[in-house]
Amino acid sequence: MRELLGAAQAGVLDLLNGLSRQPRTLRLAVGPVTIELDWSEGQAPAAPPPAAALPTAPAQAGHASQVEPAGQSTPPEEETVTLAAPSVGVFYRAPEPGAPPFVAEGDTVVPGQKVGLIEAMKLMIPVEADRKGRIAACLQPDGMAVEYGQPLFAVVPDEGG
Amino acid sequence: MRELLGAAQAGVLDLLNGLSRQPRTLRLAVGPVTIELDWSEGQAPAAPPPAAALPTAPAQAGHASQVEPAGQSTPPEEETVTLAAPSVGVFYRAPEPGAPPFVAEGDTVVPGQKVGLIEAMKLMIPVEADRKGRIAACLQPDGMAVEYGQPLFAVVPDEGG
Amino acid sequence: MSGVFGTVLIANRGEIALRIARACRELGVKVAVVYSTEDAGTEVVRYADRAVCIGPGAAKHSYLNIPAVLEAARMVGADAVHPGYGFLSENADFAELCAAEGLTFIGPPPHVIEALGDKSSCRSLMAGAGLPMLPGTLESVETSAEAQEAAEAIGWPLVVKAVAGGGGRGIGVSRTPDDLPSVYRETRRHASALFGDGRVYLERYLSPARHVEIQVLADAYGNVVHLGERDCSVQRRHQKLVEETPAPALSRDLLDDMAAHAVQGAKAAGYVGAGTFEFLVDAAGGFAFMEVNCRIQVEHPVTELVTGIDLVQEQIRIAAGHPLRLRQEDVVPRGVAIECRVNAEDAARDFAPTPGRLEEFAVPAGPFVRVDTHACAGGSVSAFYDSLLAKVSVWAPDRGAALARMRRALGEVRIAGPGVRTTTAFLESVLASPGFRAGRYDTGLVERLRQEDPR
Amino acid sequence: MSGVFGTVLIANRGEIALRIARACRELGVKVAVVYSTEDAGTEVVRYADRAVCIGPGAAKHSYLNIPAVLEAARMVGADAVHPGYGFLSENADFAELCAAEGLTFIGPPPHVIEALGDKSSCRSLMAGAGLPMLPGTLESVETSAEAQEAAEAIGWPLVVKAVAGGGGRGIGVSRTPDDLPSVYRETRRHASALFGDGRVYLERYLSPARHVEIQVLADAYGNVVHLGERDCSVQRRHQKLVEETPAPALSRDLLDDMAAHAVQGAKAAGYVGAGTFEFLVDAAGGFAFMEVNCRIQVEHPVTELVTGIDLVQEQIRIAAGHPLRLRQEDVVPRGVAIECRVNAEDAARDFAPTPGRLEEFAVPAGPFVRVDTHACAGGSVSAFYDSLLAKVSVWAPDRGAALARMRRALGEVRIAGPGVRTTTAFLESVLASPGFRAGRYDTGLVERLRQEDPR
Repeated sequence: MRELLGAAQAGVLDLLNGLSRQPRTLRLAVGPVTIELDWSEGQAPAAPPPAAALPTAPAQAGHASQVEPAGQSTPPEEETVTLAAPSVGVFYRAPEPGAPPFVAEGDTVVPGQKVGLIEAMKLMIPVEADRKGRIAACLQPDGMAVEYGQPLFAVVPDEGG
Repeated sequence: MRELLGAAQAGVLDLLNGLSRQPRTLRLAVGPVTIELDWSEGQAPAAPPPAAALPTAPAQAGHASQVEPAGQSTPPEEETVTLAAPSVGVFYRAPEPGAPPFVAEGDTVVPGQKVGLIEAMKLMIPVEADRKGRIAACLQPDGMAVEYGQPLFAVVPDEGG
Repeated sequence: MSGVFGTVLIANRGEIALRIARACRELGVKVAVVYSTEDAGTEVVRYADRAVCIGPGAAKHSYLNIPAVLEAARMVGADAVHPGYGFLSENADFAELCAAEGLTFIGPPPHVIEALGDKSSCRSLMAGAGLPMLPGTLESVETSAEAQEAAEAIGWPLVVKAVAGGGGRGIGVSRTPDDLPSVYRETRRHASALFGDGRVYLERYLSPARHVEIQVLADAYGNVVHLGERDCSVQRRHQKLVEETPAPALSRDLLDDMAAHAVQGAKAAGYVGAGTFEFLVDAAGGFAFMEVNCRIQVEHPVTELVTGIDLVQEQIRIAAGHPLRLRQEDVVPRGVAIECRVNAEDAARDFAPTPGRLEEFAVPAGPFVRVDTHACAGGSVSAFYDSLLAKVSVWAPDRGAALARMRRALGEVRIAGPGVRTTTAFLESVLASPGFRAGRYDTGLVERLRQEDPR
Repeated sequence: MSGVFGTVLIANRGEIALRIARACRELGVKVAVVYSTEDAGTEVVRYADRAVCIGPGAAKHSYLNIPAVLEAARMVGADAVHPGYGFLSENADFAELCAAEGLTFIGPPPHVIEALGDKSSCRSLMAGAGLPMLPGTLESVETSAEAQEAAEAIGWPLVVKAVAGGGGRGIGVSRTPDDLPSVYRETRRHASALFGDGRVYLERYLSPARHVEIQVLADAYGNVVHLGERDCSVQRRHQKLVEETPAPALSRDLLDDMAAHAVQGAKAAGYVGAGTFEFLVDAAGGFAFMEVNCRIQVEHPVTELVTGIDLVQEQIRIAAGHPLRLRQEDVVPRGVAIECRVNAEDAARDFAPTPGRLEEFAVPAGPFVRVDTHACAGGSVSAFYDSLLAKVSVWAPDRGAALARMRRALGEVRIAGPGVRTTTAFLESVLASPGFRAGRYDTGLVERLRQEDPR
């Protein structure tokens, strides 16, 4: 009996830990198990905000992270994803000093297109676009030391891409 | 029974310790285990109970703690408060062995009325009612070793008290 | 571990209760603790085999409530009571009542506590045992006129001290003949209020001085060893903040001499258990006896770190009637140990206590660092009790390495909560001060630092 | 601390990264660490002065990614790299590339790592230095027929070992002539897969035996001291679970002899830094050289606890070109130290790793207990890396007290999370076993315990 009670308590705490939002009421019986949770809040819940995970930096390299979900009070902005550094090293925007950059803001890119270089221990590692889209911003200056996963470009994905 | 009660008390404490936000009401039955927590605020699920700090067991001695707020699905039960041990020691219900108890279940009591004794190191410490009401239950048997703050009686307060 | 107790009741709280519980566990002794409603959620209550709630937050009604503590001991079937420090630890009546109940009090016999707790009888006893004393009155001084007369013989500055005092409380300083009457009256009044005993005595005031104490262990058969010294000169209003061993910048001869006197004093008093003999050392290297603490000290970890001896376990063994296992030659201090007391206090507001909930609580760890604490994230600092949060102790082969280690350790302290401040930054400023770094400091150090950096 | 480095880059993770960071702090050296995206939230990343993300969770792309580590070192302006254990710690190429980049590799010179890492050249070198060897082939065995021939000279049982192996990996046991061909083929295949080098050699198999290792420190000027031994016989499939010093139930003569041989071996190899010479001891008290570990060991805390010497600080000083401050007579081990490895593994499911989120994470504390951990409540055990959660180490004046203390300490471990299991209970059963308690155990202990109590 005592053990059951302990299990029930632990159950309640586990449940609550597992919930992202605390309920208004929680009921847990045990003899053939009932669990009841209620989050209702008197009035009708507001329209839920669009589900959008916020980025944790450094983002997973090579994977785009959504960084700017549309604001609610400001006029809708373009949604961009970031292209992250595939290696720690020095970031170059151009193939050699003085040469024009691989890409400029406003350029459209296609998957696999070289958009920059990372030099790590004399190795030149290409930075490649991972989707079709348009370069909205270059986030690091030429010659900047970057870490793995650090955002390099903001890209507006092409819906069709 | 004492163990069960202890377990239930400990259960309440553990639960409360484990909760990040204190609920408005907590109900914990034990025989096949029910736990109910309610964090709802403001509006009335039922007639709101009089503002009373939630018990942390052992309760503040001499202060009544509300232990059983009205259930929601069961028919309304009598609301009781507990009268807690004013000292660690041995609890006696009667002034001497063989004598009738100070109070029995169903008796009405008035503030300051002696309802039991605690013997601590040969000192006899009176247990006194702290409000007008009716003894709903005696929660400890005669001769039981109790800790400070341990519930001794459940009392139905007299609304006028 | 044959022959120690079945169950020890710990009549204390906080870090020392947990410290004692750990010693009991290692000895295979069952652990019972008493606690107040305020402490219901603390670590030691969970740690113990049995925990008994004995009263509300106010110590008077719980940790100082003798009948309640004894009743709890009876309830759990304890064989012995460990009083820790503070609370009932130097209460001769309590020790006596324990004996009457068939409980072993883990500490010196009641008559020893009584003789050493009364500063007047203690000074007589120790002077008789040949310990060097500061000029002062052996007996208490009963009138202002008597005080004036005695003061002229002693000379200024001098200190007026409560006969029943100790641990830095009940002390007044007279700097000139003019202020003596008021200091005398004030101290009597305080002593009355604090200890229920208004008697005071006069003594030469040595300040700044070094505060150095000798740890002794004595068994019930007259064997006494010392475990070296602790320098506790870093004090604020007679409250210790930092302690270290060995005492830096004092000669080994002086310290050996002091230790020998402590052993002599313990033997003369019939001391049993762990005890501390406090001395003052003047700038010229002279030293004088101050008082005896009849209990485990807050700062005992530094001695444990250099000697490897578990003082609390030794206390328990001695109380169980075991003869000392240690001879003096077995006590071989090694290296340097420092303890810093991290208190929940605001150094900027004259070290006012800052009780509150602890939202973050991370203490140092890693090589050669020991932390004694009862606190945890989600717990709280109670306004009912002292503000000690954690004792951070380090060991190293030499003092330079120990200082570096302590700086590293204090840098790992992360304690935060609404309203909660800690002394960590202040301790760091002590460690960084040239006086402390050089080992040339005295009881005036903290005041000098506060004047330089009033925050 | 003049003359050590400005910034040390720690090319590791977990508890050892934090351990090294603490040593750097105490030496006044700036701390930089590399980390993978998986470790972004770990303690050492917060602790360091600089932290550089060098790749994703898979070690191959982060902690084993040499260009990324070197680039990070350049980025933070590191003077030296501490490789910890595992990962790049015994990679001669990495050590060489560090040198080429003007970085000091904190470890032995590349050619020493190479000579000792190749078991074949190592055995030749050590045999030449007079270390007792098990009968076996000095050179690698290139064909099954060659293996058969060598095996007949050595006798059964014997062990087939990868020349490039170490740390208990790349080992096969042949018990009869019949199974040799398959064991030989299997081990070659494994060696190829694990180390990219299929060469193997044969050696007499001594099992059960005691696994005892000698810690040495050597400077760049040919000075070598040893810091005593560690008994690491409590192993499961060649993975250590419990380590202690001194080695119980072995004679001081034997251990001194072993230590003298280790020093001899280190001198012969031109060893520099902290290193470990592993030996096997048979039931008759004979011992034989096994291998050298060219890095700090996981179990180094037990040596630190009895000697008071901070091995990681000594590594750093030696790498900075300081001559050893210690002479052999300065190394005076005192007392007994034991380490238990609390791993996130399920003993009931053949010690399968149990990665997951840590909802509760409380480790022991108090007198004479040291815990090395990087984990914390709210953190998690990554499936990418090893399952070590915490090293719980204790010190006591004697082995009985150390065992009692370790039992007490393990009793304070509270680790919980969905799916997470720990080896704590298994470690407790090892401590409680009569063989371990008596100090009479060998590498067969764990298997015997598991057969008694298969859970």
